[in-house]
Amino acid sequence: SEAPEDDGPAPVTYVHSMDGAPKSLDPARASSIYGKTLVLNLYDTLYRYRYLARPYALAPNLAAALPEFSEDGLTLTIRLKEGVRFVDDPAFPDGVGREVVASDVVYSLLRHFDPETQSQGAWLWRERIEGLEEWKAAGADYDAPPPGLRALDEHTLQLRLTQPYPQIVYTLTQGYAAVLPREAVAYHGEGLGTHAVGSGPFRLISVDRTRAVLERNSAFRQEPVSLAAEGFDPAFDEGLGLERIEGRAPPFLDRLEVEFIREDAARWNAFFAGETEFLKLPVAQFDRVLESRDPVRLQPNMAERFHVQAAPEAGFVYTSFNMDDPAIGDHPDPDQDERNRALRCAIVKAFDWPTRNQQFSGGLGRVFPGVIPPVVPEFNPDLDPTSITHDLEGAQALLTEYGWNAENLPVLKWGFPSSVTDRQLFELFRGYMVTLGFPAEKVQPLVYASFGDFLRAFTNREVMLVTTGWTLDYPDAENTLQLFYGRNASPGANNGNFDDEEFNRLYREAAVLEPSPERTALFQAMNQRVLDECAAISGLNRRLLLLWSRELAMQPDRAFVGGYFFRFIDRLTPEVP
Amino acid sequence: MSSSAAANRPRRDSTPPGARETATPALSVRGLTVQLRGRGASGTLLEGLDLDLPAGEITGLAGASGSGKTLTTLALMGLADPGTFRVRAQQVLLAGEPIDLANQRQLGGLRGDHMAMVFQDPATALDPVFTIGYQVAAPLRRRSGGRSHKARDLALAALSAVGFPEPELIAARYPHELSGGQRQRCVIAMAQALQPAVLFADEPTTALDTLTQQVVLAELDRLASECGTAILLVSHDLRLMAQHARSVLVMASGKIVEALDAVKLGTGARHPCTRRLVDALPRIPKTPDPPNSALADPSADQAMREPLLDIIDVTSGYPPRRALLPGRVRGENTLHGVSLSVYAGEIHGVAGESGCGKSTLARMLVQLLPVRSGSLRLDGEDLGGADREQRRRWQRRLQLVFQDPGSALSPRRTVAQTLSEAAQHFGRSDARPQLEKTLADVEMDAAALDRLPGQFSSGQRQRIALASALIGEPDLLIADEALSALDLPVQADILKLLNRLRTQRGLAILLISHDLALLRAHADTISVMDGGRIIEQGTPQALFSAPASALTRRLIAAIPRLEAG
Amino acid sequence: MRSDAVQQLWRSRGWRFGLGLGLMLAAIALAVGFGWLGPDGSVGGPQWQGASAAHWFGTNRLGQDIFDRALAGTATAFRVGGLVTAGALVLGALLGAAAGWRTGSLLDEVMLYLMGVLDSVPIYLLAAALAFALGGGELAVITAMTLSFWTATARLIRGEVARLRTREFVLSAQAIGLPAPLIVGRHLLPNAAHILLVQGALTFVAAIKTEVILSFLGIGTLENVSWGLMLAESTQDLLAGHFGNFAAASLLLFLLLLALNLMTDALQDAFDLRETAA
Amino acid sequence: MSLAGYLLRRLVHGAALMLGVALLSFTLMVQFGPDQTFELLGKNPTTEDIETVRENLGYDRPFLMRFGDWLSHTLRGDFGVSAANGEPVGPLLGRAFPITLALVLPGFLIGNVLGLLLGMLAAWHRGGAWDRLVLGGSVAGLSLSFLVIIIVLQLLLCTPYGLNLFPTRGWRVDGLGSYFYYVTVPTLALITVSLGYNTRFYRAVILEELGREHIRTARAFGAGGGELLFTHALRNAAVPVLTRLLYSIPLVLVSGSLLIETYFGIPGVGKIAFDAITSGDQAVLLAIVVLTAALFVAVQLLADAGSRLADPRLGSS
Ligand SMILES: Nc1ncnc2c1ncn2[C@@H]1O[C@H](COP(=O)(O)OP(=O)(O)OP(=O)(O)O)[C@@H](O)[C@H]1O
Ligand SMILES: Nc1ncnc2c1ncn2[C@@H]1O[C@H](COP(=O)(O)OP(=O)(O)OP(=O)(O)O)[C@@H](O)[C@H]1O
Ligand SMILES: [Mg+2]
Ligand SMILES: [Mg+2]
Repeated sequence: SEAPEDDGPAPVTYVHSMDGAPKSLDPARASSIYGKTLVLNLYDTLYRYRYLARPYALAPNLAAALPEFSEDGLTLTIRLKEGVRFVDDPAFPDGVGREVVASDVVYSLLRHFDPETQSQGAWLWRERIEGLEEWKAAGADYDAPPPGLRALDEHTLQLRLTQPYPQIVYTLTQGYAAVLPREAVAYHGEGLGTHAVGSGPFRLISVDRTRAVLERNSAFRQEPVSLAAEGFDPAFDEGLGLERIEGRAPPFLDRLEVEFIREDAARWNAFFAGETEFLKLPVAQFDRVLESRDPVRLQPNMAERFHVQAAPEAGFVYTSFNMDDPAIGDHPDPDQDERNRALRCAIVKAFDWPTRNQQFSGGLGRVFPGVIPPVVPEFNPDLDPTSITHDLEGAQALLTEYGWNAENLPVLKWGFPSSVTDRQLFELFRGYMVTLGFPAEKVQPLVYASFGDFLRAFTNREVMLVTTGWTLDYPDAENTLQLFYGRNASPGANNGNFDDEEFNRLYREAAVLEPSPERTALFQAMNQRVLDECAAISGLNRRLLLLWSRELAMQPDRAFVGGYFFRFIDRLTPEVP
Repeated sequence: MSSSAAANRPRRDSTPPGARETATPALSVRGLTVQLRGRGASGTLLEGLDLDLPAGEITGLAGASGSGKTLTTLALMGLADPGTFRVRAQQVLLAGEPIDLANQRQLGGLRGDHMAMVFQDPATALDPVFTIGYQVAAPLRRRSGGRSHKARDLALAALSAVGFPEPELIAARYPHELSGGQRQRCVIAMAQALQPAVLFADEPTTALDTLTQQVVLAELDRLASECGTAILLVSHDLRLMAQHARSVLVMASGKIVEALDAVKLGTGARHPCTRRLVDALPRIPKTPDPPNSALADPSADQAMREPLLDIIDVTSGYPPRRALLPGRVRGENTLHGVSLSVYAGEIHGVAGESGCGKSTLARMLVQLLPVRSGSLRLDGEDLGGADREQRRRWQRRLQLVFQDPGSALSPRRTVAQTLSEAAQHFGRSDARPQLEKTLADVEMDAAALDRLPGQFSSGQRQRIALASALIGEPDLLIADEALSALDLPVQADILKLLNRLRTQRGLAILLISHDLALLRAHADTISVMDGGRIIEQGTPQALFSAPASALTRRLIAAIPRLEAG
Repeated sequence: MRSDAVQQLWRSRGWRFGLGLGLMLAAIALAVGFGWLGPDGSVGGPQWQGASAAHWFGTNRLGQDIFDRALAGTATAFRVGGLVTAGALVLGALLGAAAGWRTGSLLDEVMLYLMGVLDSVPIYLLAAALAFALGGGELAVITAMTLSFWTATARLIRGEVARLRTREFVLSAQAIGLPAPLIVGRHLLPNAAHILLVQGALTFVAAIKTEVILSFLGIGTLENVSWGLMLAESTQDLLAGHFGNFAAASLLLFLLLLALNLMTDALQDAFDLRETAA
Repeated sequence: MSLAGYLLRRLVHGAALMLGVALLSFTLMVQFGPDQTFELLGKNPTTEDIETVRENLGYDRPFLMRFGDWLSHTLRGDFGVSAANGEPVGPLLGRAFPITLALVLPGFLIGNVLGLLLGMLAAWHRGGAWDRLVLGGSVAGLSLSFLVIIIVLQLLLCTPYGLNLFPTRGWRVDGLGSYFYYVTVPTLALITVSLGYNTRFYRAVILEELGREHIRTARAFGAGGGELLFTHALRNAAVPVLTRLLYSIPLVLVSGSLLIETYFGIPGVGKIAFDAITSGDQAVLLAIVVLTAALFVAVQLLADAGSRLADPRLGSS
């Protein structure tokens, strides 16, 4: 009933929904997909992924071009675009945003190594860049940057690596690598968790635990879209209305609202009632929405209103055995060690992945053997599926062969943080173990009140069976294989504490290699080691069903760093106020 | 209140004031029957009651406890809970107009203006959160249909009519700021203001001490004579009737068994129920009578005998509240230098106004309260330096019986449990025969042993309490108003028992009571207390013939007598 | 127990119905405890089955029989409710009586202070804190609820003991020199038994209700199947049109609460207790 | 006792209470509370990183020092920052509090007024048909879990499975219209869950008052039903009613709003508390606990003052 405003067209608004809320918008601390999504829209990174290209391909963002590598591959030189400005903010003298320069990038990366920062992304560059550790030890003086990370001039940056790091450019697309001005840290301090002083396509208006409101950064650089360059593939991207952004400069939204709705039911209700325009569909709803799963097709009444996309998650879920636990893992006595291995293999065989996929991922996920998931180029679709085949007889035979019976089977302790789904997963596992021959009371839950407590427990190697998901940082199998590298054992990401000499040797060899067939061969050999040792029950690459309103021209993507597509979103029919 | 109910009201002007005394009674009831619902004939509580209340007179309604006195008044007021009782009557005429006791609407319209009632307990009869002025004026305002200054003026007039010299002051107070007698007078003031045709007064003075009793009854007298109100005065104390009523109705088991002139109460009673009530009254002989005690004149004897219990200049009081934080009330002395001697085989009476410290004295004696100064001696043995064992002996030799039979026994324990607990504690046998014998001492059946206190009448309960005090075979029994709550006939029974025990065993009794007449009749020595001190002491004869203090004189004067004063 | 009150109790239809229902559920809980009823831990049946003769409320996401799980929830409810109630009553009766025996004493002040402190911490927050402190799970939930709930009983018992303490039968017992614990134990607490009975029923109800909400909040019992857990699961199922979890858990929950509330009601009526305390 | 002395005592009491609450919650939530360390660490932390984070979090310092520090900050009004997003707790709660108040107030008021009226109806007709109806209804109401009520109401009123009239979540209030839009369903839920308790409470209180002797006196002098109920009974019941009303405020604000706000995604105190619970955000939890205790102290004072006003017997002692 409000009088329409006559001054200018209505603002183009889009209401997004996410299934969780960001903890911090400080680029060094935004570790969740939720935080990173916002960070990538509020700040600039040197590089980004192309909007539509699959497999993922890199594109310059704040950088003018891809880096120039030196002959030995250890020195990178990166040119920055000129005239890019931070948004206006009281952090700056007279409140006006200044230009983004190379020293800002240096500052933003160095910041991770300042103990004050409490960075969560430092591990991406630790021991990779020359002089970083010394710089930190010397007291983290930003005015005396380490030799490996320097601004050559206002718009040129140079990185010197300690050893070849083929994934370095990928790391520069991450939210951790977002560029922020030193003034902002000085001015806002801890407040950066809820403030943003960046140069991204949007600026932050407000954020709390339920929603964030962003507005177009009107000073964002004008870079017309070329769909072809962004990797437009008619097979995937036709019919979404994407053509309308061709040749126009993002962002197209005046206002971007992001609702954080953790509860599945509420998220679904809000979407269905039109309060939000995007939804990561809860698994429980798959049946109500889909007419068919292969190919994924909506029911007609849904299809009238929504687009759907089944997007593979950039990561996988798996359960690792704590190899430090002599009851199930490595054992000094070679015989017992062998029996333990047999026990692990029997458990792996008794695990019914297809049912698990059906029940918890709506049958859309992809079960794969080993730890190289389908989303990385090194994935081998022809791998022997024995390890993911439900084989109860085989498992029981294995137990009998190695002398395991109901009396001498160890008590299995399955750890999980307090949540309904995690509890269901436990019941599922217990069910499988009971059919394998475990007495029900020998499969026990190990409940932790918070995820943090669970983390601490398995970081302290206290949990026998650790079920986690790994979200990939970049599309490269190195990122998942490091999960089994001995040096990364707890407190590192190798939470099963798998420490296999052969594996470690192969890993060290492959780590410095550029992507190549021989590197892929090394990766496959490592994967085989994990399979042979039955070090993990793995794995499932889930697929997310993303639904969005037909009024929107967009191709959403949650993978890797998730947030780059927002700047390309446009409305088909401008909203009538 | 609807207008139709108003139309039903008999108009109070219909009877000219002069005609009242001779003409129709203010209230005439024929065949009032009240039954408990759903119990048939066995639930009949009142049966065919006939009743006439002449205007301007006080009519007495007496009867044993449970005979139906209260129920009669409630039924006539329409206040008997219709869910519990079924009320019927052949005919009820209020100032000559018929009313229907089943018609709640009509009765609701009559209450206040035409009938009102004063209840027993002044402590709870008034709404604690409204001022007296508001409450006295409330019925007047209802009558005039809203708030009016006239109501307030009338209320003040009524308050001054019931004898408050400064009615504004009283009007501004809350009920808790008044004494029991004052409160009861305020309720009467409400009646005074309304001048109802009929006023029921259900034991209006039972909860008051004898001095206050007189003041309140005088107001009722005035209300009857000056406003022409017909008053039904309910009481079990015939002495009050004799003094204030014109005629007295005696009830027993839901029926009126006798109606007689108040002046003839002492002599004319014929029905056994009435006789029982009359006989139970303590008599105050006109001439000095022989000493109460079976022993020789104790005053002559005392000089030679050692007292059993010696209280020498004792100060005592309630303990201070230990406080975590500052600002709490500290303990003060309640007894200030009390001295008293009790001899074996003697009944020593202690009298005094409410709050003078009688119970405090009793509690101090059984070591519930500390002796702050002075000393206590039992058979010459000082309690001051007593060890645990001595204290225990002391506890056995001194036993206390409390006032309220309702709360004197642990309600969840059988009589046997109660008795054997005491017996064990004092190292006496708690064998069944022993318990039975003790019960027999208080004239109770062995069958009582397995019952719970709730299954006895108050008189029986008091006897059980007495039995549990006696089982330790004490030398001194302290009875703190142990008789006050009982019917006079029951009271007399228990006194007989006590008298027997002291002659048989030489038991000494400290009999605490505010009823001087009772002490006059039964005590060997009387001490009068005031403000935590003993102000006078002597034989009953001496005390009554030559009271030394003003308080004693007042207490004696206030004793009600059957012979109309 | 007053015999008239007991008689009135048995005349009350609410009491008889509530007791019958409660006993039936208790029998179910016992049967589950003995392993005669309830789920056997197996999974892998067809998921999301509708109601049928074999599965009265259908099956859940894991293909388990929902009704079996709801029955198992009965055992959890009785265990959690029972332990909390027992703990709260014992603590409340002992500490309340100790405080009421000497109102105004140092002990009383300390008890009042302690109760004040515990009452000022909202139950969910206390439960959460304890869940973290004790490592989560049923033990934490039971401890938290016991710590929160005993104060109500203690206050009532304290009041009742303080009231009875000045009664003459207590003074008599004291006058003959009975030691205080004996007096409290023999004379005072038995007289407050009706309060304990009613408080017991109320605490039971509160414990079950709170457990449901704590489970939903993710800090409830997770070692065993509980109605709270099922309801929490059901919030995910509901919009997919699977009502089995919700229906089974909320139905049994309602029945048990109804039984307890009817009994509480009848008890309060019979013993003339009023919930006028805040 | 002088007024100043009384106030002083109250203040000392209140301060002692809050100190106790603070100590208890600090011990539970911080000393034995969840370990934030590992949530603040990146994917491949070193032991040195772990040390740094623990140091930054102050985990390596003795308990009393940490408590003292926290206390002195709190006393200066500084509640620290939320571990969830680094936002200062003060403004965080300051923003949430009015929302919660606006959310629960209508339900609280209506629930009580309705409960009072129903309670009076039942008490007046004690044992009668109305009484049985009201009591039966309230027993049924008591037997419903808050969670079940919320789920059903949301299903019926906010989703396409039901009437779909109201929003399922959120709080975007900018006027009376939108206020009603967002507040209706939570209000209904609050009323439903509280009505059973309220009705029984008010019935019991009114019944107790109606049973008093002075009511009989008032009747004997002609007072009618309305006057007895609304003047005598209600006025006399003021103390328990006031006490209950006041004491339920902290509970409604924190515990009551917790479930509602979580389920309806409303950014009030309850939601913040919930998030703090599930993530172990100690600064926020502590602030909420201590502020609740402060609220209790304030409520106690108010209840005391109110009782003194309402009951002349208390005022004069
Ligand atoms: N609510 C009730 N239910 C059942 N019986 C009752 C009830 N109230 C009174 N009675 C019975 O009615 C009879 C008359 O009681 P009422 O109160 O009129 O006695 P009373 O003469 O006033 O005695 P008292 O002198 O003790 O006051 C008694 O037998 C009593 O037991
Ligand atoms: N438990 C108590 N704590 C503090 N003071 C008390 C206590 N009991 C009585 N008092 C006070 O002690 C004084 C004496 O009371 P006591 O009970 O001895 O009077 P009494 O002579 O027995 O009166 P009554 O005839 O009314 O029984 C009174 O002023 C009373 O207020
Ligand atoms: Mg009577
Ligand atoms: Mg006394």
